[in-house]
Amino acid sequence: MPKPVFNEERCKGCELCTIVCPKKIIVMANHFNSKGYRPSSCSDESQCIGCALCAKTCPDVAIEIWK
Amino acid sequence: MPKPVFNEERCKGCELCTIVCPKKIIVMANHFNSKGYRPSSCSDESQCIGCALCAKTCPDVAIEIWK
Amino acid sequence: MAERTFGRPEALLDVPTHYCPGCHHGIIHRLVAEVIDELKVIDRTIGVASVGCSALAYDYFNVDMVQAPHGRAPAVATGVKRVHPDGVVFTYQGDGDIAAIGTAEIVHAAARGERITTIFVNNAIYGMTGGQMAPTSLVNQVTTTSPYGRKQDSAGMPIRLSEMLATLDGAKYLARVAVNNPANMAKAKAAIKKAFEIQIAGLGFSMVEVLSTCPTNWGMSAIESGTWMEKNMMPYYPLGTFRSGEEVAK
Amino acid sequence: MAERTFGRPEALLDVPTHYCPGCHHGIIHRLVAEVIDELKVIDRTIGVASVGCSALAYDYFNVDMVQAPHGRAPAVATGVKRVHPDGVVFTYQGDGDIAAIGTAEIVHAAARGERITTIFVNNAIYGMTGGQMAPTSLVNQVTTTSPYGRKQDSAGMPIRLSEMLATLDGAKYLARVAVNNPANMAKAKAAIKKAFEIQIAGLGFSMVEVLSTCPTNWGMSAIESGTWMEKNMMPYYPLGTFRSGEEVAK
Amino acid sequence: MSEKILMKGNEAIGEAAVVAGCRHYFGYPITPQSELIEYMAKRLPQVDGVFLQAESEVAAINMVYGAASAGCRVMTSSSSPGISLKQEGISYIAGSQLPCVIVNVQRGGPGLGSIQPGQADYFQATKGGGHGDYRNIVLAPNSVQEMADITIEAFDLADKWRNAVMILGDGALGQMMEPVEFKESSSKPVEKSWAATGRRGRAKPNIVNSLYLQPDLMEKHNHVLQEKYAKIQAEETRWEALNTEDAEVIVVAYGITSRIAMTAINKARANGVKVGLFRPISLWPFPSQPLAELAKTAKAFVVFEMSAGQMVEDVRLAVNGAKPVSFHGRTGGMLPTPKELYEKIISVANGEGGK
Amino acid sequence: MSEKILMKGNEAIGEAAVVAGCRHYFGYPITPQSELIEYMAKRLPQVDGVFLQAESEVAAINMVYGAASAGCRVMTSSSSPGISLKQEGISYIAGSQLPCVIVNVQRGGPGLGSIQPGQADYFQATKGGGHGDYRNIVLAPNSVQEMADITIEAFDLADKWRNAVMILGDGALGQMMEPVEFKESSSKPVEKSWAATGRRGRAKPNIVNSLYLQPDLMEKHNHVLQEKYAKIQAEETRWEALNTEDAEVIVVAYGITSRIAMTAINKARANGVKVGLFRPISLWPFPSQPLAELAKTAKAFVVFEMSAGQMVEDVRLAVNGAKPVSFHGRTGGMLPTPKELYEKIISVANGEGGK
Amino acid sequence: MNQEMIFAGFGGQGVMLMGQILAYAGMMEGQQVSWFPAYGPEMRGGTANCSVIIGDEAVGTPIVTEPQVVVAMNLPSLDKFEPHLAAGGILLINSSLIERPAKRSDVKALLVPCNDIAKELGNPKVANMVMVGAIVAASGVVKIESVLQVLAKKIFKNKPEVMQLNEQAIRRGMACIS
Amino acid sequence: MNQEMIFAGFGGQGVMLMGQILAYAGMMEGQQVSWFPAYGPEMRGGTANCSVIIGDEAVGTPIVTEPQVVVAMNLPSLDKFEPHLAAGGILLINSSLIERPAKRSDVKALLVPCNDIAKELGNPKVANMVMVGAIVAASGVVKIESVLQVLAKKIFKNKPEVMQLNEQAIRRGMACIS
Ligand SMILES: Cc1ncc(C[n+]2csc(CCOP(=O)(O)OP(=O)(O)O)c2C)c(N)n1
Ligand SMILES: Cc1ncc(C[n+]2csc(CCOP(=O)(O)OP(=O)(O)O)c2C)c(N)n1
Ligand code: SF4
Ligand code: SF4
Ligand code: SF4
Ligand code: SF4
Ligand code: SF4
Ligand code: SF4
Ligand SMILES: [Mg+2]
Ligand SMILES: [Mg+2]
Repeated sequence: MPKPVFNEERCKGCELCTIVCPKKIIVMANHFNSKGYRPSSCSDESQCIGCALCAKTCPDVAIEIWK
Repeated sequence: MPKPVFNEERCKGCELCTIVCPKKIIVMANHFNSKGYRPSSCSDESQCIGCALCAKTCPDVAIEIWK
Repeated sequence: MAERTFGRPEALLDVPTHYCPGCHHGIIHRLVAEVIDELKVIDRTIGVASVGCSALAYDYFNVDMVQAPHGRAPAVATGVKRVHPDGVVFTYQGDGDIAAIGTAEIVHAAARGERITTIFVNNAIYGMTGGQMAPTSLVNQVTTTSPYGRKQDSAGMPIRLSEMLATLDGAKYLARVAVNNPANMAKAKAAIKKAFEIQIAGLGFSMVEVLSTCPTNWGMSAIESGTWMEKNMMPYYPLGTFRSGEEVAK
Repeated sequence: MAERTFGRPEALLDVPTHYCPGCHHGIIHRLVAEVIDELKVIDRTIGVASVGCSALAYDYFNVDMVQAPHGRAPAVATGVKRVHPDGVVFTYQGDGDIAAIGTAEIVHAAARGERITTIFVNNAIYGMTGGQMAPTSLVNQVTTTSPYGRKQDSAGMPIRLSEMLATLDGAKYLARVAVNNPANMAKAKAAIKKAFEIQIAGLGFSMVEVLSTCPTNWGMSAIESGTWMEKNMMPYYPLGTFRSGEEVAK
Repeated sequence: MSEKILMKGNEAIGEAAVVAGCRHYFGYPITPQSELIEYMAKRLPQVDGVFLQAESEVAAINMVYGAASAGCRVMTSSSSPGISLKQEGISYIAGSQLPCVIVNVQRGGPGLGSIQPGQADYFQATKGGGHGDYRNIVLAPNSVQEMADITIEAFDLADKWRNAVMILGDGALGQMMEPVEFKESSSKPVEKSWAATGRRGRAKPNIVNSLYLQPDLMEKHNHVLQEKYAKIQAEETRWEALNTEDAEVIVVAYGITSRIAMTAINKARANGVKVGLFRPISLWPFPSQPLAELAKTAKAFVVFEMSAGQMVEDVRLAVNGAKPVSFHGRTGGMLPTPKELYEKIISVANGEGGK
Repeated sequence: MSEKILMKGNEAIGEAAVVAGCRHYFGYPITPQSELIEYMAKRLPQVDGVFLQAESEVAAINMVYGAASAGCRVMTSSSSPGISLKQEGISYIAGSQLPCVIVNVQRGGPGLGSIQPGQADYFQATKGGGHGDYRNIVLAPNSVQEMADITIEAFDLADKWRNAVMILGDGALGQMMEPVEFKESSSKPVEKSWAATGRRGRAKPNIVNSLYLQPDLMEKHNHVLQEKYAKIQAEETRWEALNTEDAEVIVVAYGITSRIAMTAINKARANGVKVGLFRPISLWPFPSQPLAELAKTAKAFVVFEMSAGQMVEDVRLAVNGAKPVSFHGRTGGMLPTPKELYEKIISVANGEGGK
Repeated sequence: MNQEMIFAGFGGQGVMLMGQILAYAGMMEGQQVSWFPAYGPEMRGGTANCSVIIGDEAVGTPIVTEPQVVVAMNLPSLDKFEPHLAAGGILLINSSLIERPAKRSDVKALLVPCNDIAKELGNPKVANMVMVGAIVAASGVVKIESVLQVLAKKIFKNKPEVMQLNEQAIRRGMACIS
Repeated sequence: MNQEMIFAGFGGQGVMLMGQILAYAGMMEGQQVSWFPAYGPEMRGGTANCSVIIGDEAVGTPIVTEPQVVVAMNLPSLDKFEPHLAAGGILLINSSLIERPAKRSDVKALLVPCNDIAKELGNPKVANMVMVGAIVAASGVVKIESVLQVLAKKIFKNKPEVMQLNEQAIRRGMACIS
């Protein structure tokens, strides 16, 4: 089962990953990281198809894809 | 009657005027001007047709055409 | 067992960057690093950082780096390359850096057919210094030094650098790409790879112009920036290949 | 009564020049001066001399002149023109001046569509400093800094500046001419006149590239130089118009 | 117009230039002077002026060269690395005796350095970073108000002497906001009979030039310049002396550093130390004479700079061995604190830290 | 190799660079240094070196920056206006601590000036024409032989200190021919572990950089530089003193001027005047200490320069008021004649022309 | 005596403007004032901050290193500037975004829920004005009338509705300081 | 004592080489020598000239202002340098191209028809070598053997025919000086 792994401390909350996910399962978390950004997160890992579009889009390499 | 008038002191002896004259009447003089150049001169003014090609070619504006 | 199918390339150090949220500089960095990985040249690559938001690129790439004065990266890279002809030398420059102050240096590196690769990040603005007009800023674009919009009458039309360099014989590969969506990213990476390959083959100068965003100084969100780029930059800066490297073969 | 049918134009001072025997600089000066006379703009023309053999052009033209640092004539002319928009401002630059050190300045003056006219004298060499290679020197041309001939591999192909500038929208008139025979001289003069007219009409940047000789540093007589130019320069630097000013009309 | 407004130093220079009748600005962005170019971009079109962002600092200074040749009041601005790029142009401006105003909002160097405030371009500004024997008039304000006042004066001096005037600020002065008042000014552009305007009926062409192939003529030209510089030295030296009459220790500092020094001096005075401030306002011509006078009464000098020690050489030259001159500097964009300056003053007052 | 040959000073520098193992040269033509670039164009291909004519002096110094970053011995050369254009690059080279050799064959200035010999770039070379606190080692030969010897030494010093070394010549030294001998030299390129060569198995990337956004780090970096400069001052000061032991008048002159001075001094000695020559060879570090020593025995100093007075400031700083220091200069490309220098010496010996 | 203050927060939180408003108000009261921003790349990603000095003495260095007042609009700002606050100084914390309490016990820490109040007022943008009110109330460095005058004459000239909202925010901020 | 000389003429006349040959010869004799050209635009159009100093003293300024020997290969050079010649000095005039006699009476003027002799020898290019011979004969500054050695070893190495012609020219020049 593929899944995105978020490095929350690296995330800058730009939301770019949210729009490329074909499954629309990336959403912004409600908390802040230590830099003050709201990091992104996956709302439903089970739906992930491992396409890595989110990871490839992230300017901060804050997402890895694992399977 | 047209004729070329040479400003010998301005002439630098480059010979460019000699090759454009359709009448081939421009030749280099045998003496030197004060800068040490052999100035050009007209060998036969009577043949001049006043085309001014010599004058237009002279980089030093050392030739005037009069009629 | 869990396996990582996508992650950070080796040529990109695992450190946070100073780039603003959503800025494409980060994506472009990653693509360059992936190409270095794939070509297995991490050990002989020397990068030249310029002056602009990417001035600190030397902190991010896992290769030897030289920080160059504003606009002079192609000259610095020339110096590096002439000492290490077997090195893989790239410059990473913004549009202000390359198309304003560095015009002479990029033109002559291209004209000489210098065996370097230039990554030219065109975000139509001076990012680092706070959003002034670049030679690439669009007509009517409002910036801090074109507060009434860029006026063609006084500032001229934006320079299309790739098209201009395409008139030079030494420029063997020239392409304009974007990283605003996954499809374009794939093309961008292919172009960057091709550019490096042209260099490694010793054919001459290669450059990839990457249309990029500056959410901070454009005054928009990262997502809006992508849209603005598509709507405003792409029509004036068409994506494409201006010299394909094929001319070289003959 | 005797009447002068051809003589020195008013815009050219009656003083000896320092140019070498047969050097085309003198002819080009006269053509520019004739155009200034014919357009009746002697009173509002401001010339900008560059650094090169024509550095002393300020001693020859009968108009206000500014001597500019090497390569910077277009920037200096920009300063002048922006103060006197009704002035007729021209730069007179050699190939080393304009296509080497001054690359950025000419590109940006053209890109801005600066309302100035550039007379670009291309003699494929640095004349003033004693015959070093210029960006315009031909492949295999022997000069004092290419003693074994210009090598494409290291120095690249000569830059065709007019063609390069033709990619810029602000460049409204671009032509390459020669003064190696009376017919070409006539065309050259027409081109220079057109270039000035484009400026006066406020349409944008105009430039005339004049192929020229350097008998001294080419190491030939003036007559041989003409032949060398025809045989070697003209094939690589085709005469013609690269932007005609017509694009402007629409 | 004469209401007080809160403005950045960079902006105050811009507005003051407009007040002085400057309608031409050519520049290139660089931190920490960008507010100035941005101010001009906004302001000049409002007064039918010409704002042009050049392709580089080299182009900018040459546009200034052209515009000054053409007879107008013109300004450019930059910060340290950009000013280095202008050195050839500045030398040409000196050679052709062109009036113009050049602003350097200094940052930390060398190289790309830091963008924080610095004072390490003193040598470059005052001794000539370009080639040849020449001098710029160099003025160093220490408040936003003075940035405005000095800018207006700079245009007048430039025209009066046909000379470049450099305003040497720094990132702190450029970025800080203080109240500033723009009073009515009589400063305005003057007729320049030598300018390249097009002949416009004039019999002889005007030529703006710095080339003299004959070395004897070149030397003659240099004598003209040197005589001018001597006159400027005699007439245009500016400084401020505070509490120096009875001072045993004289602090010498300019620009932002002089203000930090003043805080330290006040504290030292409060503690009974007889210390005063000598603040050069014109860095060139340097106020050597008044400093030499003070060397007769003071016991010691201490120079504070945001550099590794540059102006201190001019102070030593002025004092000429008569009294010890010591130095304390910060570099790289660090501002000294009043505390460290206070301590240095105390140690000098106690006769420590001689030369 | 060790036969005497007749060579131009410009060419001697070129050959010496080759002897020192320099295989990379980047430059741009300018009178009166063109023979040097031309020599390199001819010579370097013969030894598999890289000669590249840059598009400008700005590009040339940045190619040097790149090549030095990459770890090789590299040289560039120019003359006054071209050196002005290199100032930003030189400041970067200082900031990044890159070893390289920069030759300035000075001409008359300011501006386009004249192409005849000059010494008016002394301030620029020694105080820093670029921005920030930095120092180049500046060496001033006074003969063609010394141009060769100093060039070799320059490469060694550059590598030893990771610092730019500027050879400050002038048109006369560059153009004149004198006998010169190239002895075997042990000078050769050294390993540079810090250079950007590609990692080539190294674990960590090497970075060549002068940017420190944090001012405290920038200041720390400046301290490193200043400590280095202090060491260079202690170890690398060079000068020559001729007939100074018993001298009442000390002539201070460098480069070509020192030779003209020597002719004048010989004549004065012949006429019974106790005069000697102090010739700084390293202009930075300036030989202040030995001059200060001489100030104890000599009665007066006189400085000769082909400038309006630049090195004289360093002499005054060294003498520090102990004895009068007077000055005589020629500018714009004029060389002083032995006659006028003799007359000046006599007038100083007679106690005239004080300060 | 001069009051030395630091205002710090995120880029978009309007901390620069807060400082300018106070400085302007001081100026209108005839006080000596200065405002100095942290500028350049410092601003990017990290905290934005400015130094403000207001008082009756000529201002020396405009950069405040030992502030008597620190305003922290977000956590990184609190982390960065709390240690520099002078003993006995005032520490204003935007408690809407900062959850941790002050670490120092030798200072007067005051909590102001700026964003919450702004939300209540219907416009999240006025969070900084809430804090302005709090600063004035807590420090007394300028009079509230001066602040309102600055807003009315300089910032929201010709925008009376906006002015009204901002005044509300300020007064709510003042009310937080008892 | 050092001999200070100026060689002047037209660009193409080889005056620079003349000076270098003498300097080289001096060097081979172990003398102190220097050669200094007038350079740059000066050369263009006008006269080309160089200063040569040969003798037993270290050379100070390489630029000669009061020459003891002046060689004028054409009229403008004579006009320019005759006035500077030291009293009692030697003035060598290329009488093939210069028609006027010397104006100075306090110097030793010697006429050498360089171009005519060169023409006689069948190669106009060796006019300068004729003058070299004359200089050596007139000034004795170097030995003729040294000059020939320089030519053979440095200038015309591997070109014995050319060498022979040049030697002829030199000897003809010497013969002009009685
Ligand atoms: C000589 C010099 N001039 C100006 C600057 C200031 N400066 C730094 S970055 C920059 C522009 C950067 O814009 P760009 O190249 O487009 O890069 P971006 O930040 O947009 O990625 C400028 C003008 C400088 N550092 N050096
Ligand atoms: C900054 C600077 N660099 C170099 C020079 C030396 N220089 C003078 S003219 C010239 C080249 C001139 O060549 P070109 O422009 O082709 O003109 P030409 O003499 O051939 O007409 C150079 C390099 C200079 N004066 N200033
Ligand atoms: S890998 Fe693909 S599907 Fe999974 S979260 Fe990322 S974008 Fe969505
Ligand atoms: S793209 Fe990266 S930085 Fe942006 S929100 Fe997604 S994970 Fe965060
Ligand atoms: S005018 Fe024509 S015909 Fe007459 S001399 Fe000149 S070229 Fe010949
Ligand atoms: S073209 Fe002019 S300079 Fe040349 S030979 Fe004829 S007249 Fe003389
Ligand atoms: S300022 Fe613009 S270009 Fe620079 S990092 Fe931020 S978004 Fe990117
Ligand atoms: S050197 Fe060449 S370009 Fe210059 S004047 Fe002589 S011939 Fe003309
Ligand atoms: Mg950009
Ligand atoms: Mg040329």
